[in-house]
Amino acid sequence: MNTYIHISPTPLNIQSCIDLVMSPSCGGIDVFIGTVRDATKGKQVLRLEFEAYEKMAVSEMQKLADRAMQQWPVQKVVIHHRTGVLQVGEVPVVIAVAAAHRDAAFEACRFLIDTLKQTVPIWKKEVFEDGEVWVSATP
Amino acid sequence: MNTYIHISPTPLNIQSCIDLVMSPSCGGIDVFIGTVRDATKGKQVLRLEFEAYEKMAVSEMQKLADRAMQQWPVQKVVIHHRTGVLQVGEVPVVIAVAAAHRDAAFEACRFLIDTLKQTVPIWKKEVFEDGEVWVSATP
Amino acid sequence: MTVTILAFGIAKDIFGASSIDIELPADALASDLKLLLEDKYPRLKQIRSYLLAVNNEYANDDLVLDSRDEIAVIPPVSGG
Amino acid sequence: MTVTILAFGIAKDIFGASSIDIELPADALASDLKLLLEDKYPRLKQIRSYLLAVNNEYANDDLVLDSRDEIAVIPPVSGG
Repeated sequence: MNTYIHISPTPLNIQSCIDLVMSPSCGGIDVFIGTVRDATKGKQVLRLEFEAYEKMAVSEMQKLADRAMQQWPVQKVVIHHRTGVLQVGEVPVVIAVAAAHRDAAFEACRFLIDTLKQTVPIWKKEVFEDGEVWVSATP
Repeated sequence: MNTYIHISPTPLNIQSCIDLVMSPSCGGIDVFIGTVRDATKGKQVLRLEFEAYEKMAVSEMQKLADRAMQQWPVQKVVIHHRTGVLQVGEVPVVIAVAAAHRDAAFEACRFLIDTLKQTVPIWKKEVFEDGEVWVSATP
Repeated sequence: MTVTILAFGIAKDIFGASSIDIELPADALASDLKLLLEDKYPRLKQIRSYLLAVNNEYANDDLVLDSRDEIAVIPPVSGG
Repeated sequence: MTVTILAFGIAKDIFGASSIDIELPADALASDLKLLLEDKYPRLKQIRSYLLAVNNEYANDDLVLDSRDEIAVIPPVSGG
């Protein structure tokens, strides 16, 4: 199996994601790690809450991984996304891509995180001291 | 300290590199991991041997990290390179870059590995069944 | 026919529930359901945009709905 | 003056040593040293290219050398 898609309410294990894509025929791995930032537009963030339409999110992430494998000469793709309440510094998403040459790994990894943020049915609520907001929901 | 440069003859710890760049004010980390491939131009590679002009290599890597911090809004940069004999699958280099936004992390990481391969005085010997060659040394 | 609509993110807040049942004419289109929902929950028109997913795929407005479909309201996603 | 030249990678193979001592006129330039080395080790001219580093910085041909400099021959690098 060359693609690994996973959604989990428990902390993501970055090293496991990397181990999954390691391969003797690959020379380069690019990994993107999303982390919860302490502020957004200058406003202090207390925590984030992630909700997923899990079955569809897995299916959409699988489509992205398949597209990446078709568009670039990459050999292995991991996408792990977390759900639930995340504190500042915690990791909502890990994407790892292994390829024979680094060009493809970088480009595919960039494509995966950019497109995940556009198409995968997962929602993020930012919780502030004085309220909370579903990110991108309102104009 | 926002840049961490290291050359070591012992295996690199990827998770430690990532831990070094984690920061509450960062939202994205891009990590490049070089791995020893089992073949080059279709020819089976038995192992690689890396040699560094260590003092100058550290100084050149520090220059690259400083340039990345100047050119992109990145907050933390780690460059760890290994020396000595590496078997297929082992990791010669780890570069980790943390930034508030992922654009800068991806671009700076890409710049760092591309430029490291051009300017940092480290040399790689490929060992085959029937001989060995210093990579890029001869026309 | 009665269809069950799953709601996520801000849509769940707007519906006040993670799923609602809606009565639709047979052979209703996705666009018919959208109009009905916007009529019943006007705040849906105030969000940036939303899509319907039918059986875990994004649905076009002209898709014909079936009572056995798994239907969901997908407000703007914000994962990653 | 006598200068010590450090050698790495293929340059070490060409010199048969990780460092060699070379006798240079006072105020010799980096380019003078290159000519001397290429004369003594003709295989240096067969590699793709090489640079000199002086005190851990890449050196231009017109740099004046000093006996206390740390000088190294830098064949094409291939790290990463």
